[in-house]
Amino acid sequence: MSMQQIYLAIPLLPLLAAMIIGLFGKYLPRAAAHVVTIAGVAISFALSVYVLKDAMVSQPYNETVYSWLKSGNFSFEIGFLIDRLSAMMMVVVTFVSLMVHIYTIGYMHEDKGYARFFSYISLFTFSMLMLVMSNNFMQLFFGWEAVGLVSYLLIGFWYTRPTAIYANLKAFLVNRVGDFGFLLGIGLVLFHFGSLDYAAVFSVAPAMADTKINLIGNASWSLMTVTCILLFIGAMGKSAQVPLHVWLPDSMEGPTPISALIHAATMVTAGIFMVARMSPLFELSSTALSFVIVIGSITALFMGFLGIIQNDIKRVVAYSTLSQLGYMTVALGASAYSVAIFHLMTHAFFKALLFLGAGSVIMGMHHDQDIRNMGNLKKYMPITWITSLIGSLALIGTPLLSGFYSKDSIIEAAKFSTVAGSGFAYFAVLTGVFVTAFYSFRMYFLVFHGKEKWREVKHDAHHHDDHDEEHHHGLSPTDDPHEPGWVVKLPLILLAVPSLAIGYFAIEPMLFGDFFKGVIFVDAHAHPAMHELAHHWHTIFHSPVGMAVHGLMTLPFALAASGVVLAWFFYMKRPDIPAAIQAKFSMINQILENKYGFDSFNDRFFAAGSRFIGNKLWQIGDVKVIDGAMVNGTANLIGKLSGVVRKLQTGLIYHYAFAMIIGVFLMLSLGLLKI
Amino acid sequence: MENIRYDLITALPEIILLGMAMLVLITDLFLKQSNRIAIYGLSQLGLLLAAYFTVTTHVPSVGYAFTGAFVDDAMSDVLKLMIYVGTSLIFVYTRQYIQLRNMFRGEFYALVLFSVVGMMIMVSGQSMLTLYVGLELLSLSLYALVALDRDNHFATEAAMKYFVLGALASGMLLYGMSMIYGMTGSLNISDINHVLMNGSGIHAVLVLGLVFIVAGLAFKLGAVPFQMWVPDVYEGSPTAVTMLISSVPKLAAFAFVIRLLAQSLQTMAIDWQQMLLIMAVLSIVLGNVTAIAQTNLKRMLAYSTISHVGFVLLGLMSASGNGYISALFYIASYVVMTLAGFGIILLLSRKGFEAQNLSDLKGLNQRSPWVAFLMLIVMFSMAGIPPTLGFYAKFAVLQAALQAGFLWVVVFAVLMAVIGAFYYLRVIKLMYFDEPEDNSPITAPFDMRVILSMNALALLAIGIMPQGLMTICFYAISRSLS
Amino acid sequence: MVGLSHYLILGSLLFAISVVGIFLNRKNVIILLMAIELMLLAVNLNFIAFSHYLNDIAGQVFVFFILTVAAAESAIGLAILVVLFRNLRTINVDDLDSLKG
Amino acid sequence: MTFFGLHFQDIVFYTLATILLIAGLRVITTRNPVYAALYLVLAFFTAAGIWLLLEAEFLAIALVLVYVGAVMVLFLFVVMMLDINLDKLREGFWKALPIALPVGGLMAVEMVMIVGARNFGADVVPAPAAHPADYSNTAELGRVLYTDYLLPFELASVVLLVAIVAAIALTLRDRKDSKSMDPAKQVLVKKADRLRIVKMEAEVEKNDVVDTSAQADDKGAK
Repeated sequence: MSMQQIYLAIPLLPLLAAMIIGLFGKYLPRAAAHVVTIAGVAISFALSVYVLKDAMVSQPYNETVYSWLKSGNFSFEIGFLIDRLSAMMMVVVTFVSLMVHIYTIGYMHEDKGYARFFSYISLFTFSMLMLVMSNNFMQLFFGWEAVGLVSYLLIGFWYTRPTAIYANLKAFLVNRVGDFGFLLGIGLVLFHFGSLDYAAVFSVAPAMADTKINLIGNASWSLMTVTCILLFIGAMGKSAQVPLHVWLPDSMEGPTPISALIHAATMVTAGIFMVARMSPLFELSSTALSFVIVIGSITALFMGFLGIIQNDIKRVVAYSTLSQLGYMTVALGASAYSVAIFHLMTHAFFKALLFLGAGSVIMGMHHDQDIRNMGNLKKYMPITWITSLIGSLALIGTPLLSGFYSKDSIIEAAKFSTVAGSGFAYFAVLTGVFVTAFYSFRMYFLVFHGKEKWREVKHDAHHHDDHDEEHHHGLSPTDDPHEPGWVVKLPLILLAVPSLAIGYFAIEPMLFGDFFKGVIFVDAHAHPAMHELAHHWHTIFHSPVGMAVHGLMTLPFALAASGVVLAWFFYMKRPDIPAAIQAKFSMINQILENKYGFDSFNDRFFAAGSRFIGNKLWQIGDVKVIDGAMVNGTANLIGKLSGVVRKLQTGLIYHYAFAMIIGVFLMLSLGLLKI
Repeated sequence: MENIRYDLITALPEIILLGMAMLVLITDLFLKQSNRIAIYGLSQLGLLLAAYFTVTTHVPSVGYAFTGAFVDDAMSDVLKLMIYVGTSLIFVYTRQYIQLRNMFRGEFYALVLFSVVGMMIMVSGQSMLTLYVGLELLSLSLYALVALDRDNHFATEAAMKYFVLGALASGMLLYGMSMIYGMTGSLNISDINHVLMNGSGIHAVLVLGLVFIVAGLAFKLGAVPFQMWVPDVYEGSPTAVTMLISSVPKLAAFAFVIRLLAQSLQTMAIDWQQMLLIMAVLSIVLGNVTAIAQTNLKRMLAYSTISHVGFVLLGLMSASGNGYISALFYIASYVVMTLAGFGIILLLSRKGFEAQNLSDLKGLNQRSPWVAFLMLIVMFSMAGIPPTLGFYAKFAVLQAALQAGFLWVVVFAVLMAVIGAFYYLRVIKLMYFDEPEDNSPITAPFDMRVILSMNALALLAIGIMPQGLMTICFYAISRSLS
Repeated sequence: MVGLSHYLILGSLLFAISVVGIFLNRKNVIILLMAIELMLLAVNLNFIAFSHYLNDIAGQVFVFFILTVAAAESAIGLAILVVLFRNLRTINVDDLDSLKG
Repeated sequence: MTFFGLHFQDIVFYTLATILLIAGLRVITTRNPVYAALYLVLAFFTAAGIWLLLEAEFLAIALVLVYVGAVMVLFLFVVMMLDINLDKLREGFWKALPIALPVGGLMAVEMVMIVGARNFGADVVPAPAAHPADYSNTAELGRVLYTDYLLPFELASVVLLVAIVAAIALTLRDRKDSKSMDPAKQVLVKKADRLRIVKMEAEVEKNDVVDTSAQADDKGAK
């Protein structure tokens, strides 16, 4: 088997499996659905690992597999560019996908759409692989749209609510805004570079660095800046950066395996991957990089705040994902592309782990997603507890765990970056560390520790205004939650391993070795962050252990630790101690209150303050402005417009004739005016 | 004598189809209901023979017959072949439908064949007179076909609207033609072009004629603001007739536009470019926006047609070889997509039940995954999602418009196409994620299933390998337009 | 002295009258059909006037065909009208609005 | 020959044009469709007169014969056949007028401006030379019709055929109470449709057997 056949087999096997199950699943036994698709993805994964090993030693592969069409100078081709970047992405995608496939056996076992679901996630895997393996913009866009489409369809998988026609229009429109920018960017590339092939474009790019174009009127713009910003707008849509992030929390309506695979580990990181792939273009425009870093830091900080106030377990993880995507974007803006990809990889593992853990909790709680109804689950679901703890620790950047290496590198990169806006970015990512630790452990404590709150609540006491009641059976007060079977636990354990260790092993080769040599291009002179980072490594840290030890004494660690402590204090300590004290010694309570005025200060200014900020941001910024005015506004506008235009079609002949006459009259007037 | 012989050979496909139409009418009188299937066979045979003679008499050069009233060039032959194939598919798809609705009569097949002859004349007409008579032959047959289901009062209403507005549009077209005739003293397409090339003619009068001609053409195509008949007629007509109206006549209308605007009024390109541009933009906006609010599938496809016509106009508006090629490519793709789309509607219809509401598609995936998959391809193609044919068609048209320097129009069209994708995806959502409202089995003849599958899969296949169709379009236009 | 312009103006006025007739008429479909006949008459007048002043017979030939086609057209139009009346028991234009939106 | 500075032909033209316009206006404004049809007839007659001025004799006569004689009669026939409530037919007329009139007026103004004297005046486009005395408009038309315009001529016949087929297909229906014969069905009749051969047992002269069979026949008849 030649390498090209292997490359072809990797995406085509999941496609084949998806087609078999999608078309004939009805006629096959239920078990066939997972057997066929898992076999497809597992072989893909094995081959991907082989490809990665091969890519470590051999030259990048860049060939056209199929020539779609030639039109003038342009040719559209299906081709593969297999270098270490894409090989690594392939391994991550197939691995997480494999885990999710296995997990789905347990998660969806009661669902009627069992075969359909497997078919879709395999189809998604195919699309995502096509995206990362692409060697040209056209195929990239194809994969881009395909993953978006599958995601769009899967969000609606459980959408049994009687929905109005415009229900999905919102999520759809937001992504279209991004795609529109992306398409315009590709159009500019095609127009000015005369090719859609990465290699060709990148080789011409440096010569075009100073090209100016006229867009509106005579104002001239730098071609590179405009192109890069347009491409990045595409990334903003797909990777849910402010203000195009509103679709991601809503996507949590979909089944949890989807949230893990698409909305955490793979698809949403496509934007990050794309920008890293385009590093030779982005390096030519500091303006575009500034734009990137500012958008990224806003996302990283403010989306974290929103995570604090959520009570739906999946939404907490979703906002955390948004925030982490912001981190990656900051790294991109700081020209630390390899750091962004590094964080992408570690994040894929621990966030998939967290999502699958959340899914396990949801199953245990009989589809109740409200964390206020949980508590002390560690007693009933030990594996879920341990793995979730590992995921959370990795997320907040505990030294030696994978998240630590990637996140600290991002913070360092932001510190060393010189592009405009990097100061704000540094502040944002630092503050973000505290916020991340706070909401992660708020959730962790509420879910796994404390009182078994579902035993107290009445079931009609809670309700989700935006959830389908049908799927929220909840746990009755007398029942114990049970941990699901091995098909659920196995992926959790398998994902916990890289969450623990991948950072330790991968940081040196990926960031400071020549893993990405010839793949990612950094202009060290103009954007020195990466260079400084490497300098730091070689002079101070020397090794991953050194970095971990050093990390214990830095500000991020202190912030993370205080976030955890604060969360513990407010959600473990406060709820029972004050109640007990209040009951027995009201005097002492008073004194304690005074003595610990420090606490209420803390509470008011840190916890309540950040909660307040989060609430306000959510209400005003997200719900009203972005969601309400911009997205719903546009959707409503189009909907209303549609209704109004529809009224023009009165059904009356004389109105139709009148429209024709008016048309002729106007055209005639126009024609005559010109004479 | 040589002359008349050449004339007859050139028009042989038309003559064969006319003969076959009359044969169908006469044979029908002597057939019992159970043997009526023979007229179906005769009609298909007629198309096959016509196709055979179109291919065998094809020469790459341009030939004129009937003292210059009729032209045989590459474009006419290519378009005629497309029309035969399309009509043949229509016959296959509609057979069961009209049998179940008491429309399986000789008149149906004869009228369809007459309308095909009308289209062929429109495609080959080289004089305004021939073009007009061809247009009327087509239109009159269509009016009658719409009303053929006599007891259906929706169909009758649609026929009346179509008739009145259609007559108004032909009146406008004729008024425009009279002005062009008055300015050039000729009815012949190439003569008119020669006269105008010499710079004679008063511009204002020519513009007057042009405006009315464009209005008449726009009506046939269904471009805003001459589109009002489209949704009503699509919805009201029996689906078999809707399928006919929405598909092959657009090919003829395309040729009509090429003959009148690109060949005879070539010198006035600047004037009609502007008109087409406005109509294109309005059509794309109105089609896409209004389609969102539709609950009737046929009506939704009507608005989708309007927006497709907008894209075709974008190609034509470029007034360049590339523009015409891309417009031809687009309209050919449109016909393939539309046939497949309506074919699926016909497939889902049964006796006493019209699958014409969007809700009738609910849960189609559970009823028949294969049909749902075919519909998925059709919807993807209409939305212009790669790698389907629809994507490439849109791409070609936009590229041509971009080359002609209409950057902002292209940007706008892309934006609207993106909005338009929504209602196609809504159909997919209904098919794959909703529970079916009725679970009755899908009954359709075997040949229809097979051919419909091939039709829908062709969208994918040609989308992946568009070079062949593109070459044909290039050949058709480059050999016919100097 | 009457010139070509007189005939053309007459044609355009007649054309305008018939066009107004089509959208002024709110009740009676038959009047619509008559307005269409009037419109074709205006067009014919144009063609004949041009034909005369250009001294070219082609215009008259065109009119010949327009007359033929118009006769066929009105036959079909009236047939549809009869079917319409049978189905709806009315030829009121306002009642033809079940297809809309 | 001039009257008050006007040529005789001019007077004829203006008279006919005025009648034509008034008749046209009445067609679209009159309440009763029968009157409208009759005004349309008047319009055709005056138009035929104007065509005579333009030396299109054949078409003028064809207009009267074909149009007035056949098409308008068809119109009148349909108008009479349909039982129409005349009272409701003019509602909404005045409501639409304020919009219809300006649009129609402006359109007419634009068209008149273009086709007016500036572009087509008598001084711009001179009257053509008179034809020789033996010139026959009909012969000339006939000559080109069957040579140069053979194709459209044949197509026109197809258009008429379509009209016939369509009109019959749309309006012909079998009346349930009619006792007419259908020749096509008569021709198609086969022996088996009319004649039934029943195999019977040979007659046996036994009284009781005859009685039972007679009873059976009676029951069958009931």
